[in-house]
Order: sequence, then C-alpha cells, then structure tokens
Amino acid sequence: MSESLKKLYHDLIMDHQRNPVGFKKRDEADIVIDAYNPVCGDKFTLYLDLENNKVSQASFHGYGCALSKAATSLLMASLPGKNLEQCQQLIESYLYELRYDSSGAEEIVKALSVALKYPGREQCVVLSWETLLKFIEARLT
Amino acid sequence: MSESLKKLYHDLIMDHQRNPVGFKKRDEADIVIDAYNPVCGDKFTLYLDLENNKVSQASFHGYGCALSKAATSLLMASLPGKNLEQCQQLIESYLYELRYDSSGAEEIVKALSVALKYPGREQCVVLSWETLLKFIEARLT
Amino acid sequence: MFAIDRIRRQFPVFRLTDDHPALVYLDNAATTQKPMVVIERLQQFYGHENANIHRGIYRLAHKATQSYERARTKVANFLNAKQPEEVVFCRGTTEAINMVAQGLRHQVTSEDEILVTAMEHHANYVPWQTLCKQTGASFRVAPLKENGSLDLYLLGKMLNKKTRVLAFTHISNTLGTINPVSEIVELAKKHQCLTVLDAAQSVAFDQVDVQDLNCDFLAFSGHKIFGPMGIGVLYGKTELLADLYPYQQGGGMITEVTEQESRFKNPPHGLEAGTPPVAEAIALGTALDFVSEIGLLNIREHSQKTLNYALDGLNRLGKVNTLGPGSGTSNIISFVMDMIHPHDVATILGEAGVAVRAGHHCCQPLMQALGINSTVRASFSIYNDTDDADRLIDALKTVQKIMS
Amino acid sequence: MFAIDRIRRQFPVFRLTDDHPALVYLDNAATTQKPMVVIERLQQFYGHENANIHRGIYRLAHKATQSYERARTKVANFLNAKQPEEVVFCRGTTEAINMVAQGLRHQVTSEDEILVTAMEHHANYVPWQTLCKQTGASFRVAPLKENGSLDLYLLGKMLNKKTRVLAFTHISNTLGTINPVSEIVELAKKHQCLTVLDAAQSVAFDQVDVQDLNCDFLAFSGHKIFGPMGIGVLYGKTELLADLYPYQQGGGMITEVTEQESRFKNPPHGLEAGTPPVAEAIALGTALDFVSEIGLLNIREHSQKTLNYALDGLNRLGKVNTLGPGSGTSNIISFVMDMIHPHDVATILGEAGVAVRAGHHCCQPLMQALGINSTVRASFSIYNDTDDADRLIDALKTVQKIMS
Ligand SMILES: Cc1ncc(COP(=O)(O)O)c(C=O)c1O
Ligand SMILES: Cc1ncc(COP(=O)(O)O)c(C=O)c1O
Repeated sequence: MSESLKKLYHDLIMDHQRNPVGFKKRDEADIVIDAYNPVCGDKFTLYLDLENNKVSQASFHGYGCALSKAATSLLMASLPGKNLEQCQQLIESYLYELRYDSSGAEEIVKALSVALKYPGREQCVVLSWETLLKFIEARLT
Repeated sequence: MSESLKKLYHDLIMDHQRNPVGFKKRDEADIVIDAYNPVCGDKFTLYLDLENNKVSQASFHGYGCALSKAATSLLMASLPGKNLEQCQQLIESYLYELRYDSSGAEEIVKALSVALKYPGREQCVVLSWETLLKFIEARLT
Repeated sequence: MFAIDRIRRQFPVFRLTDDHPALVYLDNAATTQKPMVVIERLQQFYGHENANIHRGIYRLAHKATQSYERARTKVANFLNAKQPEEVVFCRGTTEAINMVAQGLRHQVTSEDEILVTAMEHHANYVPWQTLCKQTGASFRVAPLKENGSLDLYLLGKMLNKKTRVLAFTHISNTLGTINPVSEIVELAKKHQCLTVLDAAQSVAFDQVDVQDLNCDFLAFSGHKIFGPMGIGVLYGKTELLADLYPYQQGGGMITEVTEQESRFKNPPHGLEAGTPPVAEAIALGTALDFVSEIGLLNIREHSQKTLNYALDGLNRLGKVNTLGPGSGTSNIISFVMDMIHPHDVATILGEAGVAVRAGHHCCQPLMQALGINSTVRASFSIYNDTDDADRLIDALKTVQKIMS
Repeated sequence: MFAIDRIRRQFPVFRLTDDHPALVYLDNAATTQKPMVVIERLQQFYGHENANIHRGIYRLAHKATQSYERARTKVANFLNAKQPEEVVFCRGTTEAINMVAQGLRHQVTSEDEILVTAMEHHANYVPWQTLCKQTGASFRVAPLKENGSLDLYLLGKMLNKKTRVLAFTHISNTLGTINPVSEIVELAKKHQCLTVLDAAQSVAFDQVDVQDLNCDFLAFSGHKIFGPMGIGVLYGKTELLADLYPYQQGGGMITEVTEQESRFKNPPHGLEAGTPPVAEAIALGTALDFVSEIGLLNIREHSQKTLNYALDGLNRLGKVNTLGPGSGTSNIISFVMDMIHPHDVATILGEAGVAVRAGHHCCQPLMQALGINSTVRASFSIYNDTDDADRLIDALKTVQKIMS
C-alpha cells in the first residue's frame, strides 16, 4: 500500500467509519437535514437536538463511502455543547484547514485533507459539513 | 495555362459561351422550364416550341457559368427537329458519354466532360440537360 | 490467433513511461484508447489535407469532401446499411438520440406513448422524457426482471397502438446485459412503433448489422470504438430520416433561403448543419478499418475470455456480488463489495494503476430499480489481457485488506 | 515585427511537397490551417492522456477533466468573460446559435419578434426563422444600405418592446463588413432585447472582449481560429445561460433522474450533454495560446496590410468590382469580375494553386439583397503574405485571358 493511501485510509478515519459516532436514525429530532449528493448517490440524514440554543444531541444515518462516513461521524462528535454560531465557526475552520492549511489541525483532519489529493473525492469529506453550514447560515440570517 | 484547363475552357466551349445558341427570353413559348441549382445560384429558363410533336424552336435565358452556359447552348442547338423521344435519347446519350465514355463523342462533349475532373463543376454541365430530361420523362409517362 | 502483444503495441498509451507506469485500463465502456493509425490519420488530415467541405472548388476542399464521404461509406458498410445516405454524422450517441427525439417532436401528440427501458443510459432516457414533457405524450418505462434483465413479457404488454417510439439499449453499459434486439424489434413492429437502438456499447464488441436487426434508428459514438471524440453516428432508414425535422439549421444543409422560408437538403446532408468534424469523421473511418482488420468475432471472443477470467478471480475473492444476468456474456461487469463503497474501491484501484469506473454510470433509474446507489464497473477491450485481470484482483485484495 | 516566415513554418500544410506545390490558401473564412502545436496537442492527448471526463476516480480521467476545464478558462480569458462558467463548449458557431434559439423556445410567444440582419450567415438566420415558425413569433430582417453596410437607423426603428432577440454578425463572412457591435448592443438594450453575436469571423481577426461589447451571447468555431473541427464555443452571461432549456440531455449534465422528472446541472455543464470533444477543446485552448502569443493586434494589422495590397492589385486589374463597404478594413474581400462567373474564376484559380471560395457563402439573403448570385471571396490570415496576393492577381490575369 502506498504512503499516500495509508494516510487517506488512516486508522483514525477507519475507526470512525467502523464505529461512527451517533450512527442512528432519530426522526423525532428537532432538526433533520438531508446531506445528499445526487451525482454520486451518497446520502446522509443529520439529526440535531437543541437545548438552550445549544446542540444537545447529534446523530446521523444513511449511505456513503468510508471518507464521507468518517467525515460525518467527526462532525457529529464535534457538535454537542456548541451553539449554532460556534458550530458555524467550527465548520468554517474545518473547511479552511482541509482546503488551505491543515498544518495546525487535528490528526484526523490532516488525514481527511488527503482526500483532496485524490480525483473526485473532495465532495466526500465536505458534503455533510457544507450542508450543515448552509442550514446554519440560513437559520442565523 | 495547364493542358487540362486548356481542354476545359476549349475554344468550342468558349464559342458557345460567347455566342450562345438561342440566347433569348420567349415567355410565350409552348414549354417553359426552369433549370435552377439553388446551391450555386445558377438559373436558366428553357423555352421550347413544339410543332407536330417535334421541337421547332429552342432557346434559353438566364445566369450561369461559362460551362453551364455552353452546355445549355449545346442542348438548344441539338433539339430542333427532334420529337420528345428523340430528345430523351439524345440527352441520355450525352449524359452517358459525359460520365462514362466520351471516346466516341463529339469534340465539344469531350471538352465538357473534362468538367467532371474539376472539383464541384459536374453540376454545371448537366444542370439544363437533366432538368429537361426530367420534364420529358414526366411528359412521356 | 489473437495477437494481443501486437495489438497493445499499437496503442501509445500502453507504452511504459514515467507518466503511465503500466496502466491497467478497464474503463473501456466510458471511452476506448486510440491506436496509432487513428492518431496519425488526424495528424495527416490537419497537417496536410485540412479544408472545409461543402462545394469547395479547389483540390484541397474537394479531397476533404471526398474523404469525408468515404468515411460515411465506411460506416455504412460497417453497419451493413443499405446505402451511405442512411448514415448521419453527429457528435455522439447522445446527440444522435436527441436528434431523433427532437426531430419527431412536430409529429408527437399527447395521445402518443414513448417507451424506454429501466436499464437505459441517461442519454436514451432523458431526451424521451423531455419530448414527453414538451408534447404531452406519456413516458413509459419497461421494467426489469429481478435478475436485472429486461422483462420481455411485460415489454410486449406495454407496447400498443399508441406507442410511437421504443428506445432501448443493445448492451447495458452498467450490467453488460445483452438485449435480444431482433426479438424486441419484432414485438415493436407489430404495433408500427419506431425502434431506436442505443448501440454505444455494442459496436465495439460484436457485429452490428442494421438490416439483420431491422431497427429503424441506431446511435453510436466514435470514441467508444477507438475513434476520436466529437464524432458519432445516427443511422436511420432513408424514409424515416427524411421524416425528421432538422435538429439544427445552418450552412451546408440548405438548398434555398428566403426571408419567408427555407428549404433543406435531403438526409444525410440535411441533418448535418454547419461545419462537421471532418477530420474526426475521417479518423472514425480509420478506426472502423482497424476494428474490421482485427475482426469483431475475434474481439468478442477475446473480451469474453478475459472477462470470464476476471470473473473467476472475483468469485474466488469472496464478499463480491456481481450484478445483472449478463456477467460473462459481454465485455462489461459491474459488482459491489460487501460493506465497501464503490468510490473507496475505485480510489484504491486507481492508486494501484487500475482504471475502473464507480458510480451510477449515468443510469440512475437502473440503480433505483436495483435498489443500490452505485457499482464498480470493469469493462474490457482488445488490449486487455489476463495480466490486467490479475492486477485487478490483486488490487481488490488490497481494498479488502484496507477496508476490513 | 511580424515574422511571417517563422509563422508559416509552424504550419505543415505550407511545407512544399509533391502533393501541395506552394499552396496559396485564401479560404481562411471557411476554415484556417492548423499549426504544429495544435496538431501535437491532439496527438499528445489521444496518445497519452486519453480518458473520458465526468467524475473519473483514476488519475488519467482526473487529468483529462482538469485539462478540459483549463481549456474553458483559457477561452474565458481569451474573451475576457467574467468567469469560466460563462463558456459552454459545443461543436461550433452553428450549434451554439441553435442552442440559444431552441433554448429560448419555451419562452417565446407569438407576440414576440426576432430580429436578424440581411447580412447573416445561414447559421445565424435559419435557426431564428425556425424558432419563429415554431412559436408564431415574427421574423424580421434588418435591411442593408446600398453599399452593403447595416442601416443602423432602420435597425433602431425595427427594435421595439416586442423584440426578444437581436442576432447579428460581428464581421460579415461574405463582405468583410465590420459591424459596430457596441453601438448596436446599446440600441438593443434600450428595448431589453437579448443580443446574440456571431463572432465566427471576428475572433481570429481582432480582440473580442465580451464585457466591453456587452453582448448577451456570443458564438464562435474552433476551426476558424487554428483549432480543430468539432469544437466551438457559446459564451453567455451567467444568468442568461441559466434561462436556456438544455438543448440536449444525456450523461454529465444531470443531477438527478427519476421516472417522473430530471434535474439538470447549472451551466456550463448543464448545457454539455454526453461525452464532449475533450481533446478538441483542449487543443482549442492551445490554438488560443498560439493566437495570443502572436497577438491579435499584430494579426489584424498584418491581415489588413496584406488584404490592402491585394486590393490594390485587384483595382489595377480592371473589370473587377469589390463588394461591400468593408473592403480593406477586415481580412475578407468579395468581388465579381465583369462577365465572368465566380465558379469559372475559382476553377482557374484552383488550378493555379490559389484556394478561394466562390458561391453564396451561405448568405443567400445577402445575395438577394445585393441582387447577385455569387461572389469570389478571398480571406487572409497570419500566414498569407504579399507573395500570396501577387499569385492571386497573376491567376486572375489568367482568368481574364482565358475568359475574354
Ligand atoms: C459568420 C459566420 N457564421 C457562422 C458560420 C458557421 O460556422 P460553423 O460552420 O463552424 O458552425 C460561419 C462559417 O461558416 C460564418 O462565417
Ligand atoms: C449505453 C450508452 N448510451 C449512451 C452513451 C452516451 O454516449 P456519448 O457520451 O458518447 O454521447 C453511453 C456512453 O456513455 C452509453 O454507454
């Protein structure tokens, strides 16, 4: 296996993909958002509960590749306890690190950023994050 | 001037083009036929009078290149005195000589047949002949 | 004997360089690689024979016109069409089908039905759906059996006297299923229904004889049969081509224009508006010569053999499901791996120098019918050998190791 | 300095061989010859980079996609478009204009008027006439002044609030007339009328800046600017491209297909159905680089100078009438010789190795307006020099001798 592939399918990513954080359907959640890429067919539903304007629970369900699943799992793991503004900041800095500079980022973000070097794989690691960002931006304005 | 061009713009052809046989409008003629090639814009009107089922007078008018004018002039010169069946035969043998074997043909037909060796010039030497042939075929059936 | 080494050597892309260390190219259903003769034909035309066609009165233009028309004759012979006039040059399968669909638009009414199948490529599905939306005609989709093959019984029942067009594929670009064309055409003929055959995948795999198949229209793309991009073919029976309203209007297809109206040439020229891809049409002719020299029988036999060899390997791997009834009969195979997403498979294969496609293969309705999102597709051609199949299987083992 | 020898050497067609003894190519308005860099780019792609685009997950496909999109950016820069998304690849000028006309069909009603000019090429005339027949809209033709230039005063009067589209050419392919585009666009904008500019003849002659001209759509063909055949460009302002119904449907332009309906991508991809001519688009990018390197200012200056030199010779010949107001301002000249038919001229010129066009140049309405049937057209490009002009004049002397 090449070094680059080892980075892409890093243990941290494979852990998330094997044991994703909050992988469950919760149709009763306060917020239900579809993160769907019709072109590749990947589709996750994101479920968020808010309490006192903060995310109290975050989970997701659906179908996607290892990278999109890991990226979504990481998102779910990062949301609880944050209010929407904080979630927005978090997502923006994730996307920035991914695309422009992951040198100071967490190991898993560094790993996910390798996806951008692979043909056709960028969407996988940003789909859920960008979908939620759009939702929050709409909410906050 | 190349040998081939000398053949194409042969004196016999140039004589016809400078002094075409029966080059006059006769709207009162028994038969008036348009020989028109919209693609190149050439357009001759053929005028024939019949007497006792034979061509008594043949003339033409219109616009075309040296070759089409000479070919039409030759046609006009050949028709008088012939009935429609004979005209048909005449045209068929002209087209045959032109396309397949002009070895036994008149000098002017030999000259006109050179046109077929030139890109895009075949239509010029057959337009009036084919138009009249179609007319006669329709008449005779 | 099928001299694979001799064939491979004719494709520059397989020459080993630093850029392409031993490419295993198994994406032939998307586009084929190009042999030297085709590349050289383009070079020769653009370097020494280049001119526009359409009644040029100088030699270069005349020669270009002749070569272009000779390419038309080559296509006609290749398809066993009755005459060259049944061959219209266009960009590819997609344009050919759109030409037919829009060419019929003035004749289709809200009483009519258009029938396609659930295994069509978007190119043979969406243009008909669009035509139906434009005219009010009913858009109907013939279903598949559970194994992914066409349900001929139901297809026969869906055909009726309102059915104006039956559009279907010869070989599924996703499953590799080969449809029984003659049988289907016969069903359609009972209802005086026009048949449009998508031959994008079949022309480079098997002999396609339009008189034998008796389809009314047929479409294929040059780039999938070793020819250049930007050139393709619409075949149509003479009197049916003449019924199509010209999809495009412009130079070269006109007899006369006045402010009041325009008159168009007969097909094929009346359906080829503007400057066509002359060089590409001529090079397509060269590609067809190349194919004929190898022989389609040999090509079919070789691709099937190689695919079956790969199929054995796949089955031995375990945790791999091949899809459709056609596995092993054509040159295309689709599969999914347990719990592993096709995109992850394709990325890891790509890293190993094995080019396959992953996704819905422009067949979303088929994916919906199969209840899946995407597949991995490997498609074989004349230059693929058992080494390529071995490299595929090896790489899939790596996939399973990484993703386990 | 314009190093004509260095430029000529880059075009293989001008290398002397037995096939082509010293070709004098003056049919550049029909198609230009191709420089080595363009031919080599095709060769390189087909030999070493060939793959289909559209989400391929292996390097070859990814690289092809990137090169294709980079070519789009090159076109955008060349036209000074605001963004690459304003550039749609298609077959050529003819397809580009048909795409706009048919793309607007669902919006045009019998209340509307479509305005073209009497000097349009059939490609920018008949598609609009067809659209009018299909929708019931009125087809209107702006007349010319006696000298063959556009009558701007009457054009202005024909524009009104019903005018949906004004389609006009930048440079007449027959007369060489250069229309004042900005001025005409300004007139049209007063009536909220869409402007469609046929730039087939202008892009290889002068700098064309879409922001400066402010036209809504613009069309040109790759093969007339040293690029391959089968590739061309529709430029359109972003929000206006989005209004067009996709002219063709198929792979690569879809987001989602169900039996009920399909959803399409945004432009430009939503307007590029099926496998595009990837190699040809990339080589067009190379052709534009080639043009930019020489510089359009230099090109214009050189072509004008050469044409003016030829014009002098023509005038000295006598019994030659040059047509239109544009003689000497662009790179195109049309003329007729007293009592000598253009086809005879072209045949004799062709025999002398001088390639010109004779005929109506796909401008029958213009011929009707001028009251003639056909002209001889000579069109100059970067590789033509005064020797070519001398050869043209010499050959015309032969014509006069033969035909006298
Ligand atoms: C002014 C003009 N418009 C349109 C066209 C049509 O271009 P194409 O045949 O490349 O589509 C041409 C060239 O023939 C032209 O000169
Ligand atoms: C079955 C089938 N039909 C149509 C097409 C479309 O062909 P093209 O993209 O060359 O127009 C393809 C190829 O993608 C195909 O496989």
